[in-house]
Amino acid sequence: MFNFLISKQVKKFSFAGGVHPEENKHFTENSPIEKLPLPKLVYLPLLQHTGKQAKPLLNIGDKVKTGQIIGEADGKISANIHSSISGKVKDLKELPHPLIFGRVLTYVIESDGEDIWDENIKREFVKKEFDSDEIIEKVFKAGIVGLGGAAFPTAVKLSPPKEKVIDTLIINGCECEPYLTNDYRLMIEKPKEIILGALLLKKALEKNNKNIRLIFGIEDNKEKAIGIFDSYKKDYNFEVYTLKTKYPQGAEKQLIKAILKREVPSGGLPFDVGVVVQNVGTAYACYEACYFDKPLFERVITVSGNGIKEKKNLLVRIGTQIKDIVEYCGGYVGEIKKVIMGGPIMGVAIYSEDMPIVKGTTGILFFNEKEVILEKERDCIRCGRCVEVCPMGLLPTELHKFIKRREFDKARDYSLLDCIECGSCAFICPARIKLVQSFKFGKQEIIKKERK
Amino acid sequence: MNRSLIVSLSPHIRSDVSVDKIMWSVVWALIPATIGAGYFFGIRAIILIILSIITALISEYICNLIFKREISIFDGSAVITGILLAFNLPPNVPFFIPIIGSFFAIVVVKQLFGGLGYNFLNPALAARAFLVASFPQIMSASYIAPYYGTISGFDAITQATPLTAIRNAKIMDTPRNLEILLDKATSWESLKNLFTGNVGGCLGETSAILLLIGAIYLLIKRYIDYRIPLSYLLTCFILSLFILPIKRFPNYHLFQILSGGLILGAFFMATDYVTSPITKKGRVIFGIGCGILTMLIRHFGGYPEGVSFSILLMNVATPLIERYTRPRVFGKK
Amino acid sequence: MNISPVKVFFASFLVQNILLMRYIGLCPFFGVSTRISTSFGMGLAVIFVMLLATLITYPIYHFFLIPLNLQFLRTASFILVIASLVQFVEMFLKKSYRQLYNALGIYLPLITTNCAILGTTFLVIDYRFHLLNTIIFALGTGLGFMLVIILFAAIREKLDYAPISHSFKGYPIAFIAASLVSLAFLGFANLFGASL
Amino acid sequence: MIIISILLLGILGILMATILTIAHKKLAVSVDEKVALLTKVLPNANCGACGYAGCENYAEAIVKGEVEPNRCPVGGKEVAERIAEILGIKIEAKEKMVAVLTCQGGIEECKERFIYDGHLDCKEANIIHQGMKACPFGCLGLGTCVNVCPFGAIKMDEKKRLPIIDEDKCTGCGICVKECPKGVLKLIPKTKLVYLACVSPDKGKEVREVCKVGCFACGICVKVCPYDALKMENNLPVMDLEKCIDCGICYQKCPTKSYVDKVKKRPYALIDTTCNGCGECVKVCQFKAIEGNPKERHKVIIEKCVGCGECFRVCPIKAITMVGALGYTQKVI
Amino acid sequence: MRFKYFWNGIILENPVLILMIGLCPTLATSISARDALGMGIAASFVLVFSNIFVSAIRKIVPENIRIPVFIIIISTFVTIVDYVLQAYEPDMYKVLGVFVPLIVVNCIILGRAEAFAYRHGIFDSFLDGLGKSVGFTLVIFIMGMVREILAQGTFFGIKIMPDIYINNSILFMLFPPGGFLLIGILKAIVNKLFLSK
Repeated sequence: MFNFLISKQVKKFSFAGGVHPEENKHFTENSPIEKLPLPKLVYLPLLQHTGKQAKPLLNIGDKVKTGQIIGEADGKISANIHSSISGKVKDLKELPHPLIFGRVLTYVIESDGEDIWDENIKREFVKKEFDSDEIIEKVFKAGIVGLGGAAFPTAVKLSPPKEKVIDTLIINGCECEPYLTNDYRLMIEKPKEIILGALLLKKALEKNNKNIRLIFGIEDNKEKAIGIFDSYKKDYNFEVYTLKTKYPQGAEKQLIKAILKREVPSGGLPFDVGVVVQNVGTAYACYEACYFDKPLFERVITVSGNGIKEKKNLLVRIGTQIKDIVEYCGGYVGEIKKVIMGGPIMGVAIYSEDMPIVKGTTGILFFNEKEVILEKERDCIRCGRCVEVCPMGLLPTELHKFIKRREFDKARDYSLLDCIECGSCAFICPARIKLVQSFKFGKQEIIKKERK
Repeated sequence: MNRSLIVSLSPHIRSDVSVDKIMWSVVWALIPATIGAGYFFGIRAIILIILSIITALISEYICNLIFKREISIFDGSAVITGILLAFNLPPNVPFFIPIIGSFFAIVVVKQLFGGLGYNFLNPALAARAFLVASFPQIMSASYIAPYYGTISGFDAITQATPLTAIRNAKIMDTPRNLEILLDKATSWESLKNLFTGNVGGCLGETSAILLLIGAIYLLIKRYIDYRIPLSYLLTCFILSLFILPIKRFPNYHLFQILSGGLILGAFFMATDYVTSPITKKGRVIFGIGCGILTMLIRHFGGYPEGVSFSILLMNVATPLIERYTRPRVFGKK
Repeated sequence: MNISPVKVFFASFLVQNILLMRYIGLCPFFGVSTRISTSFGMGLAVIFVMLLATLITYPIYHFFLIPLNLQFLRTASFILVIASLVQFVEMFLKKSYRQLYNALGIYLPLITTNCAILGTTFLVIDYRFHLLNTIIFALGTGLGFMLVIILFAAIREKLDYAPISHSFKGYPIAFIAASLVSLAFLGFANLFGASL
Repeated sequence: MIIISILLLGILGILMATILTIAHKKLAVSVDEKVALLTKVLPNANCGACGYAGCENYAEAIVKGEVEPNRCPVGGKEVAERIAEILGIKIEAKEKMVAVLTCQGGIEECKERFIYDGHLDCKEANIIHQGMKACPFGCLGLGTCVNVCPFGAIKMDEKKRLPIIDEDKCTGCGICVKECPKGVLKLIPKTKLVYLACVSPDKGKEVREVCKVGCFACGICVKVCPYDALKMENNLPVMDLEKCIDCGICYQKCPTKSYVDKVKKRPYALIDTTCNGCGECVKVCQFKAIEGNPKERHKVIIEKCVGCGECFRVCPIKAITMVGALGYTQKVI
Repeated sequence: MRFKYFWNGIILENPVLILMIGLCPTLATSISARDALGMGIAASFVLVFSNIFVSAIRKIVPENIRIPVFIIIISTFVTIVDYVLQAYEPDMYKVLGVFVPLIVVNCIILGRAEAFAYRHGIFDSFLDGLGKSVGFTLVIFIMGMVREILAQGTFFGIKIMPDIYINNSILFMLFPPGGFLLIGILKAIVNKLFLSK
């Protein structure tokens, strides 16, 4: 009862719009991170990040060790790809990619069951100071990308253009998507490591800027995590902001608005308002990359949903096929209808259990008939709910109307390109209109037209 | 492993509020007032309401067939139109009135324009305007007193609804008479009658309390936006302060708000999703416009109440309002 | 006829709106009201020409035709004068005020033979207005035209996206929409007791 | 009176004429000649029915190419034709093209990978995992082409979920070709009768896994083509239109029937009595449809003959006729 | 063959329902069958005669002043009609009011003069004018008839509906919205019948 009073006193930060779906985090909130047994076969697509596909380095038949580089970053915005098991390269061919809707050149690596790590990876923690360039170099080599889902190469994010003055680094611990608890578990189990990683990120940014504020933004439904981080904040000199539990609190632009009240200009990046946002998972990966020289070949994911027997938080090797996870988690419950990679709002529905976990996978959700109800799209009744919840201040129903009629110019005028595809509008729509599909399509068409 | 999974674009979870749920909730919210209509005006009121609903459903069904659309009689929207139309009829109208009205509302105002979501006027109100234009005698002279009160709610002699009584006095009687009437009309006794519904008027508009019960349910469920009713009622409230000196008739604004279907209009008809703006700013402007027009028509126009026409006029202006009240896009000046 | 200018204004502006209640000027109304931007330009042009036309026909009628007892030449002389006037204004604008011409002038030819203009000049004569009321009437009528055409254009832009059955698409639904708009405008009946 | 009226109108007329003439000279603004010409042709009623502010605006719009010249309802067809004449719009005598579907993977032949839950539009479905068809290159069958065809020439075969193109209605405008996200619609000359209906560049094994009628690049057609019109490129046979004579052998020999032969009924060969049994025809016939002893009159086994016309072509003494061929014999020669 | 100019005007090129011109009088004066017929005839008279006249003088009228000339011709006939009506049918004149002089700017008449009569012979122009007139009169008459029957229960002032209907007639049709609604429905019917492909 008094808890209630105390929590009222804490100032909660938020943004305009957004939705609050049922959280369903209780499934996995309290299950500690488990290690998934080594998979026998991994699929490693050469494109697991935003940007250009990496260049393949190995031939079919070559032997690899865990953590060995197999794909080299190609161009400015790209990331290295490392093998996640030791064994033999079985194949290199184009295979369907779970997140990028298309086929991507993929290494198929067969495990030798021994998991021999690359000799460069250190096994013991040694306290050490790094300078900015060193950190960026290590992060780049480790192939680290944003682990919140967007998978933008972190090294690029850490080297903002010189003319941009960066004064704040926000570590995103919102995890606003329902079901997902991987970041939460990581924050509880490895808070110190995350903080060390965040300090490294801050240090990297201090190459051109001074006195960067380090802020942890955590939603108020993760009280335990807030408590842990609050207890460290004096020692390591950072701030913790408690945010209102609301989707899409974790979206970069909304997070910046909520914490700093700054608006990223339309078409701009967080750089433009002096901010860099990194996910807690990324901070942890940076910690490992710098102190252990360990490349990014495993990550924590949440396995949840009514369709799976044992709901868990798992540390899995990148490239593990979904069927291995299903097997480990005790198989399906009921008739499985949908498998979603990522959160239930922004995640991608995939159609095959052969698909691999990639760097950007935050979770795997298995939905059975309880959660998936096929409803027919109805005509818009102009209730205006989508307008209310749109965190970007758009008019989704109007945009949908224009795209349906293929009037992309009008949709552009109505700022379609500002849409972040968060799906709040489609979530709330009582007519069940598939707004995100329209917007994704419309944006693609507009961009295509502009390229011409 | 040969199962077929469903694939769709995000989001993969949806809120549990659907069109049908909203529509039927509005129907439930109108139930107290429906019962009130039966209580005050007898079984005939219920028959009128049922006739109206049935005609609306049949018209909707026929239009679905003719225009080859999906059968939409179960989504509740036709039922709402039926109830609201009946609510806007005087209790003593002949039975053919709700039938013609419902038919016009569904066929001409709604289905010809493409069905639910595409009509630009509120069907029930447009049908009422159509009936007023077609059958002026019937529509103005079919008011009866409720079982437990008088037709004007404040005076046994006056045989007209409160607003009509005031209006008639304004046009014909001496200023002296008008003052007496206004005194009576703004008395607490009269206001109490207006609040409970013990007064003559259209079927569903008389009882403010019963309507408010439904409205509060909808507001709590967030099925209607508070902006339109609030700005509408506030505008009426403020304007009626200026129209008559407050000192003489301190409750005149309350009288204005409680009488003539303003509550029904503000909470149930002005808030009709399809015909009101979708933007927040637009909704405020819409409400203010309704308020101004209502007071204009009541005090200077040709009709005693004016709620229905003012909402219709603002419906007409809705596309324009919407166009010029686009919200500010995040990150844009 | 001696009516207060306020009444004249409201009568011409809303109560007896030229498009919805009097049915004058419908061809351009239905033709142009497909887009808000053109409707706006058209509305401005109508207001402008309407004022000009009534101002110029008023003296012609009162100082030439009546004294000479030539009222029957009303139709011929009015249309002649208005047509020439509009053409002159158009040329003038085209040459001297290109900006204004682009915004307004392109609607001028459309107005020359618009019955709204000629109708208004006839109406002010039929109502025997004095000069002030004539101006008020012309202004009110023009504003009424503009208001309705813009409102209607917004509605039609919306109707464009509706799944209207094939045989009702286009003009029929526009007529029915006009019918409903004019039904709503019945609400203005007798506003301020204005009725001519 | 008459004199006065004549005088007045005359004076008015003269006055106006002078003003306008002077104004015309002084305020002359050069106008595009074509616009002036078109304006002359148009009715100049300035009625606005075309959607433009006046005839001149409409003329300008036509010259700019914004609209078609057939929008003037007053002038009608005559005016439209004359405008076309002035603008010199001519329909050039091009080879008539027609759109064909180069994918035969209906719902039976090419299974779906998953249950697609989204907008029924190929382009929008294509953005999710490249559509639900097992073959990433195959026709999605959601009917975008049907919707975009301005001539109503495309229909959806609901059973197979493949579009059917009505060649009589198809004008070869190419809109469907442009809109198809999979590129399975192609324009070919209307006279072309045989074409490959598969676009998958995948290797044989992959194609065979997903589609029963997909070309898996076996190369048989390339081998059997007597005219050297086929070449294997990128796992697909490419046809040289100059060389191909639509004999249909590729279609007959294709193991997956990935080809389409538009000839409904092929002719068959008939050997007349002048045959000297040289055996040339037996050598070329790929279907073992001719038999006979040397130096004797040969015979055609009609059941086996596919009417490719090879024998007819090689017969040194022209002893073979193609029966039932309309316009076919000429072509072969 | 030349009679196609006549027949065209009635349905295929009906001025009101297909060409969508001359809407104002069609809507405004069709409140009863009688008034509608009167308006139809008045406009027809102007149309036919102005067509003939324009056609007759087409060779001597220079291109650049043709429009004013047409207007003068039309306004002459309009004035004639105006005065005839005023003299012989004062009641009707009152109802038709400003719409009689407004015939002068009726798009049908100027449009036909420009688009047809100026380019065709006298007889053809006459046929064309007649055809369009009949088409116009037909539509306005139908409108007037339906509106009178629905709104007043009468036809040419004669009661044709039972009293019970007349007492509760749909007055709506008499008002402007009724006119718009009716012509919308008529146009839809015409679309369905003649324009559907």
